Amino acid sequence: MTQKIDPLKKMNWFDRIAHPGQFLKWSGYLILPLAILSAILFGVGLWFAFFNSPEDYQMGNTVRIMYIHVPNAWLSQLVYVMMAVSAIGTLVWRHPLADVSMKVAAPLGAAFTTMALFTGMLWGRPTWGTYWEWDGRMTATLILLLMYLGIIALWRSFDDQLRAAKLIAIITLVGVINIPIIKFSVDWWNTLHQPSIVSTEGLSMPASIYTPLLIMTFAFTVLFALLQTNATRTEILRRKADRQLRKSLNKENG
Amino acid sequence: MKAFLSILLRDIKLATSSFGDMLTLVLFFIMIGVIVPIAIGPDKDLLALIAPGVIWIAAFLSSLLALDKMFRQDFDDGSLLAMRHASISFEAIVFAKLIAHWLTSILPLIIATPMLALMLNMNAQILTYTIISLTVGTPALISFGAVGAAITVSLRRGGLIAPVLILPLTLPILIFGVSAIKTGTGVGTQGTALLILGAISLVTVAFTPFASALALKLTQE
Amino acid sequence: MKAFLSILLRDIKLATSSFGDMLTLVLFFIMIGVIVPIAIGPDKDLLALIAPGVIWIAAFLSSLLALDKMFRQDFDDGSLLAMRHASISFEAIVFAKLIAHWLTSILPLIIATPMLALMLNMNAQILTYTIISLTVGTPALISFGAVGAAITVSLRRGGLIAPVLILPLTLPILIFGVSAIKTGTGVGTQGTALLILGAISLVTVAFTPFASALALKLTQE
Amino acid sequence: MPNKEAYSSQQINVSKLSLIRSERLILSDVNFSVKSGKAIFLRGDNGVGKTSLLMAIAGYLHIGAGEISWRTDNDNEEENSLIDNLHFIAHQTAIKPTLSLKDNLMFWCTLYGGAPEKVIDALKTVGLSHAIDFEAGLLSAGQKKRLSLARLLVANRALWLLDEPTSSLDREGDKLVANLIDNHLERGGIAIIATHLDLNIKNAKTFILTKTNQHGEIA
Amino acid sequence: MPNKEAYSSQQINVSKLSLIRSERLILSDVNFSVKSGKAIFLRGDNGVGKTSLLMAIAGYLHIGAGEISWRTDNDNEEENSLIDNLHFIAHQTAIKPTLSLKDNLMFWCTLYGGAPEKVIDALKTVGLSHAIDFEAGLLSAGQKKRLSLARLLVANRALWLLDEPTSSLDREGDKLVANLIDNHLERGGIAIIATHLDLNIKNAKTFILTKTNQHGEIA
Ligand code: HEM
Ligand SMILES: Nc1ncnc2c1ncn2[C@@H]1O[C@H](COP(=O)(O)OP(=O)(O)OP(=O)(O)O)[C@@H](O)[C@H]1O
Ligand SMILES: Nc1ncnc2c1ncn2[C@@H]1O[C@H](COP(=O)(O)OP(=O)(O)OP(=O)(O)O)[C@@H](O)[C@H]1O
Ligand SMILES: [Mg+2]
Ligand SMILES: [Mg+2]
Repeated sequence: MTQKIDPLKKMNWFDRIAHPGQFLKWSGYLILPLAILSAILFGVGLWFAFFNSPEDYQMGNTVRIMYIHVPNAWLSQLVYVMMAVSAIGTLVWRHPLADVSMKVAAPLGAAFTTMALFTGMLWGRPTWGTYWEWDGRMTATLILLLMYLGIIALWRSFDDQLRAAKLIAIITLVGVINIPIIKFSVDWWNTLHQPSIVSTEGLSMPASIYTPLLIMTFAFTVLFALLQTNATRTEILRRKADRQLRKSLNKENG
Repeated sequence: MKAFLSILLRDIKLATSSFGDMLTLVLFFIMIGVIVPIAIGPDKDLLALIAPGVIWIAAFLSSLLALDKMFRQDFDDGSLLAMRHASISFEAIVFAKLIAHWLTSILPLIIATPMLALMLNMNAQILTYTIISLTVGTPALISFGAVGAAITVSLRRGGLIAPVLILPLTLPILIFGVSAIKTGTGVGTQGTALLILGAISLVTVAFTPFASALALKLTQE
Repeated sequence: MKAFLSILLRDIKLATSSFGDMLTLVLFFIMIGVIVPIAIGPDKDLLALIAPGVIWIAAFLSSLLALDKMFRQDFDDGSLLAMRHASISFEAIVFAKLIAHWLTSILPLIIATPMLALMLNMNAQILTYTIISLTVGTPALISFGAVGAAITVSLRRGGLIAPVLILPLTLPILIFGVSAIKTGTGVGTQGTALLILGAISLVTVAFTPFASALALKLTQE
Repeated sequence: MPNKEAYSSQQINVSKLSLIRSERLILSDVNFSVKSGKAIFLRGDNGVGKTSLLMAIAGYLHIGAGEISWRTDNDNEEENSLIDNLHFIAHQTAIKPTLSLKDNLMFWCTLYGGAPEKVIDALKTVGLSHAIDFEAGLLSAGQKKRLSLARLLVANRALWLLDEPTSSLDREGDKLVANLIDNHLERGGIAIIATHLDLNIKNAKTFILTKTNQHGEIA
Repeated sequence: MPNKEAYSSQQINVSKLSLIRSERLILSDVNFSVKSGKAIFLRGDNGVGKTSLLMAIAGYLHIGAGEISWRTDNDNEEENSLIDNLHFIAHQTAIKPTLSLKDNLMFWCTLYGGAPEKVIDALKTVGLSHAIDFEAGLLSAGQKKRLSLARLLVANRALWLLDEPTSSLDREGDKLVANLIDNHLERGGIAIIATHLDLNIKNAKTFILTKTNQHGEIA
């Protein structure tokens, strides 16, 4: 008598809703609301940012880059935290969905980090007169990007994605412990040699700037949730299709 | 010809199918550019001064460290032995592998150069020179490298030995490579350096497949 | 204890019996020191200015590139699998291998430092600081490195991926390592940097064997 | 044979075992048990899952479903776990080419807590006595296999997992393997052997793995 | 069998051959010859020098003394050399794990100037037809061996050098190898096979290498 493997048997509620099959079902209902919410937030935020917030007395209109820059910079860090949480899920609970979420978050994180760097550089040109400055925060962000890219390279180096997940989880966790140390050391390193040319704390933050910034941050965060959910679904479906293909191959050829 | 192409295509396919490897190499190249400022301090003038040297060092080290990829796997799994009975000459096979290696390991580095240039505060003109200099000089680099890789492929832990063996031989490439970038070193020196670099590349590319093939044959005794 | 020592001794014996490997690593270390002046020009003041950075970069890259040696061979020939049934815990085995690796790969570099210092125009005091800084910082470097090496050991062409993965994580070591050398950067900063470096080393050496052992177990599934 | 102390009585049970590798169900519902003094041959076509099954018993593979259990009369807690009581001889030989045969074996002997005196005897038993101080890298395929089999004799583990132990061996080598196993069983040991060959061993049963699930997928 | 064209008639002679590896005399005074349609089994104890002899014939080892010669009726100068007329199947499988079975074999087919149509047939012949588009890295030991044997069928070389072709194979695999060789001989091919197994091949003689010189030193 063959023993049936029923993955849904003996699972608590959390494992149930987070099981890949189940996730595919309920997350489908999430896509549209998230898309609408982020569209609204972007609409409102961008309107505020471009038409209803003051120019900076020093930086003029270029201050508007901030509404893109700061949310992306914030997400660059949030995504890593999310990846680390998924890493725990992979290692401790051996949860199949955690694998997937960890994997799809890396390119998203890299994208947000790239955006933060890119907008920062665009902003740096008019304000500091240079695209790149080895300032502590900028350097730390660059290092974060390198970490994301290293993790992506690692994913792509493994043939067996299941084994890869557990191994990458380990390095992700080692990384999360290290991020504060990196930040601290880079700040310390820079202040040793020369003070920043423009201190970012120098910006005053009246409500007319603060409000759109908050809305934009929220908008980008929702966008991330949307992209993450969608990418997770795509990856699950891709793995399923992969398996299906192999199965049909076998049936055909005996 | 068909067999020649089949080697070329297979090697490119193998390299791109392990996309992670290519990305890794590019990252390594960029990281060298990043650790230099971190180690020697963020002084911008100083950085601009040493930028051409730093980029060439990064390309130099990355190319040398990528050498091991050229023959290692085919040696380990017995493919190289089996290739000696192919319908084309073994030298032609080695030549095809050399071309594939340049396309999959060196070209990506050259494409990534602008990113490094930006961080090192290079201007557009110098960046252009840098790219030209790398394009002309790297074929010589990996041709020499191929000999080193062939000689050391049978050593079980090849990683660093080929680079160390080849590095002294390739120092001229580094020297002329950097000279071909630096402006203001006197009228014409830049062009001359580039010409010499090109000449070295042509000669080495023509000769090294024979030396590499011979080394591979001997190493398999 | 006897088993722990037997690992340690075996690894040291293996490393010294392939003396060529050790020599290669030292040569690589020195060569980085040589190509920097060649690439950026022979200005003596400039060289003295960047010398501590260059030495740390050389040590940093050499150590990262030597990582692959830590587990690769034992993985490939099945020794690591067999070690899981040993009479001591697998974590202890990994720890022994870590120590052996430091002794056979890093210590030779530190011993070779004076030669590099000479070429880079360093004075005796700074050389002393450099040696202390390297001695205190490198254990942390290879502890992080061991995790990277363990994770990537099953990849057939591991060469560069572990260094690329680990390099960003270990930049603080580079930063504090260089700071612990540079004099004249304000009262006390040098000492502070050294203290922080030591603290990082202690903590990582204590924890990473567990992470590495876990990675090695998972990689063999 | 050098070592004649008996092992304590023990038993291994594999019940309802399913194995999954790379999301493919390799084996399902495998049931067997072996106890002290008995051996089992795993047989089956190429790719049916013999090696995978041995690896699962050795604890290298995550088990999809079912159970592998180990019972022993010895109530010493420490020595009680399966992983500390077995020795796996795989295709890979775990031989260092730059060390001499003796050093190679001595290392494993110490690591497994065996008695150092046994090393030379073990090399003699596997027919390598003339090459004790040779570098192991110079050995032929079959000689390497013999050296890795010698590990069994110094490790003193009750459960032997052997994956094609006779591959590359000559006729005499086949007999040697059969002898080693017979002696091991006499001492109260257990052996699980994946092989395509007929080995002449008294207390052995055969367990045939079948291809039903090959390349099958999990729902 | 896909390909039935006959090879031109040829013969290989090994005379008074001595082989030296790492300054040790491995073999001395080896004499035999085989001609079209015949096979020879190399037998002998582990470490006697079977693999070394095959490597010497394939041209990988420097020959100490004696001669290996190749004669053929075909007077086309280009195809006349030994090295272009043989195929060596060694322990190493020459398989790329990231390519599919088909891509793996197709590459060798093109490289050896074989006909691309033969690839699928060859995979079928060695019993891997169900896995044509699989990545080769997922194969078991025996399946890998089968894939490397398939190279023989696409390469179309007259002289086969086979080093333990049946290692890792199941019973059916042993028969497969015997069949492949039989067919090859029928077409006028030659095979030299180092093996410890009895393969059932009609036109085969056995050549036994003896241990006289093992580990002897050269003065
Ligand atoms: C490539 C260059 C730059 C990078 C990598 C970068 C990175 C960052 C990061 C990581 C944050 C923190 C976000 C958070 O934690 O929520 C941030 C915030 C910020 N950045 Fe940038 N930045 C760059 C250039 C600039 C420039 C040129 C300016 C303006 C002169 C600027 C102004 C700000 C402001 C106003 C904030 C928000 C305030 C704060 O969180 O302290 N940044 N940036
Ligand atoms: N690379 C090498 N360098 C020097 N000597 C070697 C080398 N490889 C093998 N030998 C020696 O050559 C002799 C013959 O080895 P070979 O591998 O040819 O034996 P074999 O007959 O194929 O044995 P087996 O049946 O075990 O495969 C052995 O004594 C071995 O020690
Ligand atoms: N690392 C791996 N990842 C995923 N699948 C694998 C892996 N190794 C082997 N397999 C698959 O598992 C199945 C069983 O392989 P295994 O090596 O256990 O077979 P085996 O019975 O030992 O065969 P053989 O007699 O050829 O050695 C095969 O179908 C194979 O394709
Ligand atoms: Mg097997
Ligand atoms: Mg042999």
